[in-house]
Amino acid sequence: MTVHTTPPGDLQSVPALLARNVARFGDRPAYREKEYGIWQSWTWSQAADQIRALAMGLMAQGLKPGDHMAIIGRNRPAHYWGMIAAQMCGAVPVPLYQDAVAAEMAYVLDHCGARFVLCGDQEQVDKVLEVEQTTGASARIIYTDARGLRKYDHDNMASLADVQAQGRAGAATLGPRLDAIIAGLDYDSTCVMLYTSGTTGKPKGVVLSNRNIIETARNTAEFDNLTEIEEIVAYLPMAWVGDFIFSMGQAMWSGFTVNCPEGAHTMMTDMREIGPTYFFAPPRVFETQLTSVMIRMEDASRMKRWLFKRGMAVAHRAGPALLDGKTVSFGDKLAYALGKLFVFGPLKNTLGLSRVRVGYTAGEAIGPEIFDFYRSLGINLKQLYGQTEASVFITQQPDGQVRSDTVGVPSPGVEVRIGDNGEVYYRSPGTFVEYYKNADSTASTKDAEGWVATGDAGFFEEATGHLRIIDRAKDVGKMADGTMFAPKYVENKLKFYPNILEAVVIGNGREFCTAMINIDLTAVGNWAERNNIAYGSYQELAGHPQVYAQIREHVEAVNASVAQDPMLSGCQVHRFLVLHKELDPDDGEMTRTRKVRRAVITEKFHDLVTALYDGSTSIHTRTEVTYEDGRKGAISATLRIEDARVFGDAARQKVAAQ
Amino acid sequence: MNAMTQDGYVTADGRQIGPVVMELRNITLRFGGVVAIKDISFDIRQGEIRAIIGPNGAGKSSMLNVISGFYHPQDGQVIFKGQVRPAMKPYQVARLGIARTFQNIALFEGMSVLDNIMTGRLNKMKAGFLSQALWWGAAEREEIENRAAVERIIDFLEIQNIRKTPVGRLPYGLKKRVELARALAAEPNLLLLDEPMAGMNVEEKEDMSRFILSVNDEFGTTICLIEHDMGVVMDLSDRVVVMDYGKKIGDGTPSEVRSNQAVIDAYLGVAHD
Amino acid sequence: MIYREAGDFKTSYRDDSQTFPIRLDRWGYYAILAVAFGIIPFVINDYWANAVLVPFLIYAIAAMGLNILTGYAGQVSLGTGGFMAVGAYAVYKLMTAFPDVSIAIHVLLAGLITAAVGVLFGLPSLRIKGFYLAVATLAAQFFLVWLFNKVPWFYNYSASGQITAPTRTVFDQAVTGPAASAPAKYLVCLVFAFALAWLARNLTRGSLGRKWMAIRDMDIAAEIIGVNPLRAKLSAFAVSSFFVGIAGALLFAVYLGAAEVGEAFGINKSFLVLFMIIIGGLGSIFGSFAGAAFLVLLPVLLKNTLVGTLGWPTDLAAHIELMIVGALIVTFLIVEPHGLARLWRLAKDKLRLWPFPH
Amino acid sequence: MDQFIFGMEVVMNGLMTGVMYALVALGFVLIFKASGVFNYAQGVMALFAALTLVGIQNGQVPFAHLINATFGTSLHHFGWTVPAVLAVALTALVMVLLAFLIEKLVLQHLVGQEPIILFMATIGLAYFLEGLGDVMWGADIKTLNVGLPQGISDGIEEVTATWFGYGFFIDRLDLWATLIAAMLVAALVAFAQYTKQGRAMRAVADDHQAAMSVGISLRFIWVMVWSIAGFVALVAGIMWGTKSGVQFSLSLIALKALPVLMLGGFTSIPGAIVGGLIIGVGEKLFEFTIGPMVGGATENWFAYVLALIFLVFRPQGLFGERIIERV
Repeated sequence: MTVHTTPPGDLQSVPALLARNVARFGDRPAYREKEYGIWQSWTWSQAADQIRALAMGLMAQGLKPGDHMAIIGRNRPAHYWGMIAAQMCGAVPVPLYQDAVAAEMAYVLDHCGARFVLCGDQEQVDKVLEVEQTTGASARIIYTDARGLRKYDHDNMASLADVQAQGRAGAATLGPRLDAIIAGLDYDSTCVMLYTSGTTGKPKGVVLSNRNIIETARNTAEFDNLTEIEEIVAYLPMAWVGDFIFSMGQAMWSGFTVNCPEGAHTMMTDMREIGPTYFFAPPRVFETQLTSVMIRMEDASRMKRWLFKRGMAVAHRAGPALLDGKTVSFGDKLAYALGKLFVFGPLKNTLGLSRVRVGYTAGEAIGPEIFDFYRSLGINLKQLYGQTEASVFITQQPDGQVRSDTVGVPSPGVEVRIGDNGEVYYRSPGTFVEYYKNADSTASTKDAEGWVATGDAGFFEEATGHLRIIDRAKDVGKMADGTMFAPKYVENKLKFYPNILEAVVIGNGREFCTAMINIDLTAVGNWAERNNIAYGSYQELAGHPQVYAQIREHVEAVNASVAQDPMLSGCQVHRFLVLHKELDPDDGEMTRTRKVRRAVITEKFHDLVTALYDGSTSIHTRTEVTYEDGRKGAISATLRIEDARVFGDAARQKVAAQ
Repeated sequence: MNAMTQDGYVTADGRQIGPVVMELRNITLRFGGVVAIKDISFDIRQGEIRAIIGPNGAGKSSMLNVISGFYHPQDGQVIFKGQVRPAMKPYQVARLGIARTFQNIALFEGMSVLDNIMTGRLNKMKAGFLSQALWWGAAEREEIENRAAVERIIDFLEIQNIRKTPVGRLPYGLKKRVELARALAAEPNLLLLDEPMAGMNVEEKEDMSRFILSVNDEFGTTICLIEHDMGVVMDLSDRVVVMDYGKKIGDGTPSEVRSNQAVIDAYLGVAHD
Repeated sequence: MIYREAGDFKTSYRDDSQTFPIRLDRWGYYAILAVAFGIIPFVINDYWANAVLVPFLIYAIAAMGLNILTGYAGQVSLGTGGFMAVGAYAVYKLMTAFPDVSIAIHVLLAGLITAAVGVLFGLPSLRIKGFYLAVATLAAQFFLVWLFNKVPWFYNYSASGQITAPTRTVFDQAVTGPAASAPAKYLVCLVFAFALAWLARNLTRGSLGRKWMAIRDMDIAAEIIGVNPLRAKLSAFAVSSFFVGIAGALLFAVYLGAAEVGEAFGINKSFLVLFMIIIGGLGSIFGSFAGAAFLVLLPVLLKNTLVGTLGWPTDLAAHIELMIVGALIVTFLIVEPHGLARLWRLAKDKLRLWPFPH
Repeated sequence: MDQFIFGMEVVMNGLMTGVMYALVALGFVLIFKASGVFNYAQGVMALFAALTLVGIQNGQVPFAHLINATFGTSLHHFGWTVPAVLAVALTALVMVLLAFLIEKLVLQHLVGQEPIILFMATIGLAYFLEGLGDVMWGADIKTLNVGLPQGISDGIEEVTATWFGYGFFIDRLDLWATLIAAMLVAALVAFAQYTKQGRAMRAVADDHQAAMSVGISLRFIWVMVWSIAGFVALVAGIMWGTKSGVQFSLSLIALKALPVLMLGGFTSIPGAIVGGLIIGVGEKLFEFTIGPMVGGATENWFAYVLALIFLVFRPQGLFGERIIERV
């Protein structure tokens, strides 16, 4: 059974926290959104007023306690308000991935039986209407951006502004009712329901109570002593638990400011303008950013490049140490100061990272040199390990104990143990209530004592007590010869090369490992440009011999390093090919959070897999693809398969085999 | 087209079109001996998208210049909102609420996108000289109000990320969009588009059509456009006037015009230019 | 490199459209003001005042004036010298006619009178465009100079035909005439320069400024979107002449003290100021100051090196100076036709993106 | 009656000055047509030419001043004199060289700039040349004499005296100047009309691109045009130099050419000629009639004001085509 901590005062719900913030930080900015060329801002009191109006409006529109309200749209204050407003009405907010295609949305909307849908714009409204035509359901639609919607049939639809107006109008009667409901909210009432993208099968609705969210928010906020002065940029999908914890949970608890960018295309500039003090990004974001930094520096003058090299050298030498408060020679201190003035100070600033006090990355392993790059700039970037079911936090790295290959120590209030099969289990106040309408999987994931299986294999380092994650537990398999097979471990090593976007290592129950690799179009394309290598298409570039040569180098380098670790040396890649298309969520090859769906891929590309093992040197294949607009098509290509050098006893076996 | 009545009609896609905004009566325009427009009459109604098409050199541009008051016809009357419009200076016409774009873009190259669009609202800015000189009161207030209005249009036409770019640096397609933005900024009663698609690739043409439609849809702006690319026009407009050699050879809904023999003949051979 | 813009964001249009939107620039601006008003007046000596600072400030005002007409409204004028003369003679007549009225008022009135004259000579700009207009403004130049030369009333029938500034005070400090002290002269010019720069910025940022620029960039389009060319152009002439007139008044009253119209306000003056805005940068207030600084400092430096260091005869030095100035101007036009302002902006953009090239 | 006779005399003088104006104006027109450059330096070129001519004639040491200043020497003259014809030829050579340098060092790098920038460049050029002339030959006023007849023409005086009962005072030099100028003008027109280079020049004037596409070398044309302009400047320099001594004011005749151009239009050769005559006669008559009442020296501005007023009513000048505005 879960640990029951006593609620702090009467702060047992998000609406309660909101009231607290109005009282405490009334005139401090709560939300900002880049719109119409400036940062439109709302103080806590203004926001509260907006939210209340919206809540009353929704109530007037017929939102009842226990209802589910789906929220589909980009990160906007209005959408966060929508979630709180729903809670005020005793309803359950269900944020969904805005880039999900109608088909995916259909399942979720139907599963949670949403009676209300808050849509960002016409596109989302259209999707919902499309879904409803198939499912026959008819949720009440509230939309934020009226653009293009004036002509729609409004019997079952209203603009957010109108709803708020309606609410304000009826305040007299609605207000008291609302307050009654709010008063009724407690630690165990549902705060939000989030659908896990689920690397396999249908998404599951994870029900998180106020306790889960508020406790987690409080513990972690104290862990990094976050206060109302923090600035964060809310740009990650609202449906993702991380965004909910940072932009809702912690923001509400600490009372700091949530800034919403104008849109995806202006993210970088908006980020630079705001200069967040608390920042989260998945490794992928840091990766792409680093790549673009390197690419941009390529075109710099010789002098600048030299300066940059020297600066970064110093940074690497002294940066992390300084960050962890270790002692550094005076010379290095001076050099670092200069470097900071001329190189990475400005660099950090142009990236908008110069004010970051606490930065986190999680979701998957991050490349050591990527990690070190940001650390050496003096950005306090740390790793955490978590999942939706835990309201994110399971383990995280305390300041001064940061390394790229661990995920830190258990977060405050979280118990962690390793199962005999090496799987990681945890128990915490953040532990989810249940999977909505899915008792079986709830039971199979969370046992009677409240221990939850993460599905990841890992171990604690004796020395430091830090947790190290190897791979998905179920993906950790055995090779034919019984040695350990940990694909993710190898894949990550591969993906640390800027040229490689994705890699899928195969080998469970096989003689040896093979790999399918996705090149990074930005990096490789730019390389091709600089060496004037002409290419007509992604496919052509991917198949280019010189590209293959590069990839082989990387593979062999990885093999060498894998060979170091006797436990995993069996996982060296013997043969590989470069895929002719990018793995894509729209084709179901990845999750919306861009985790590869191993099963789907091996099934979809089975012909390639066989080719990898039957020794053939090339294979012609035809693949179905889905375009952005949902249309289907097919591309066909002939892929080369190449051998890679392997090291250690693996090499000996190979020789023996031939 | 449904029954055309005194005070309007309903279009194929169910939009209510209002009464006549501008009527051209027996317009004839000469340059020296050359007759550019010969005795043409037609009207433009509230909220409709009206197109003037015709092969190159048919006199479309001259017609538009007559409507916009840049040329003064020798014969005929221009009736705007029920009154005969006397020959007036272009800037006076602009104040009547007639805005236009140009075939070969006429933006102010030395200014930023934002400033260019702001010029569209010059007639709405009334602050006195002193107020401007001291940047006090009215001047600053109206600057901010109009900026807000302009930002709505920037957002509407999806040009946020070039807001502060000097117009000179923009590619052709975007320039056309900025010009449209400038015209929209004036909140015109009648918007004239001079070959809005000229020199655009298919994609840009699609974008432009989308914007023209949503302008008409969102703001209910009355639009009169000239274009020689028939295809585009037919999908866009509610009613079409066809000109050839300065004469009107057809007038009606796209479908009516399409089946008009004179039009077909006029377009034979020039269909692909 | 020096810019740190993260966290420097705008939450209102007022902030967004302020003169120095970037924090660092704002600080730099305040710093300069502090030095100009707080330090220089106490350390300035006659040499610096007369050789560098006072002429710099006065020409900066003239350059701003011409820049408004040419750089912003696109009407090229070669009559600057003539209009400066109007300012000078106006202030002279006023000073001598109403000795008790403050000189500051006289200078302003001189500006207004010049503005009126400017409008008069601006009228043709409605019919005449571009180059023809440029040459037409020479009419103003020559006619005005001739006028002040031939009509004794303007120089109070003085035998020499010269005008000489009597001593006038501001806050009991002599700012004109032989008694005027360096700090006093400097401060008067500084105050005018500062106030007028602020004025110019305000006028060019609002609707009037946009009308001017619209006319400059494409007059037909401007007229079609509703700009009345008559009013736009004449207002440009008026404002421009106002600035130029004040510059002329100060040049005579504060700087020269005595002037003979032919040599003080001849065609070369017109060209000098034109050079200033071309080298400084058309359509830029900063450019007006930069250009003025450049062309005021250059001769001083040359003189110091040629005569001072090399010890050449002054007349030879003067001729060499002519050559160098001419050559420099040509080179400048070849290297950066858009002037110092553009160079400055490019440098700034680089610094803002540092270490990235783009 | 006398008034009328005086008037006649004034008009004739005016006509002669007019021809001179036309001559300078032609220099402008040629360059403007061929290279779109409005050459403010034209006048200074005349001064420079005159200075050089005198310098060569008297066998001055160029840059003597500078050399003495730097090396403490005291050079002045080589001690020989050069016959006028040879000197003129040499000076012409110098002017061609100058033209070549200008093209190479300046114009080439300014291709495609707005006219105002080019104009500014020529002002810079003017400064430079003025300085150069002074440094090379010294700034003192010099008398120029290439053997042109001077003094009052007795012939005309007698003839007119017998005709009108009143002898016109007309300077021989003016007569010669008029003659030479007229001939030069005629020659230039002929050159432009009938020679290959002339046609090429006009082609360039009409359309740079087209001209280049038919294989005309822009650079050659420019050098040529500037050389011609230089030569014209030389002639003008000789005339005015002989008349009123070689001094700075000589460079101001260029400014006089401006209103001429405004009247005649920047691109029209006949315009330059007619304009020149109108201005010449106009300002003399005005000075003769109105001048005395307003204190004289009206030549300083009359030309401009005339041109200004004229332009207000006919913006495209005498011979320019009508401007039709389109959008």
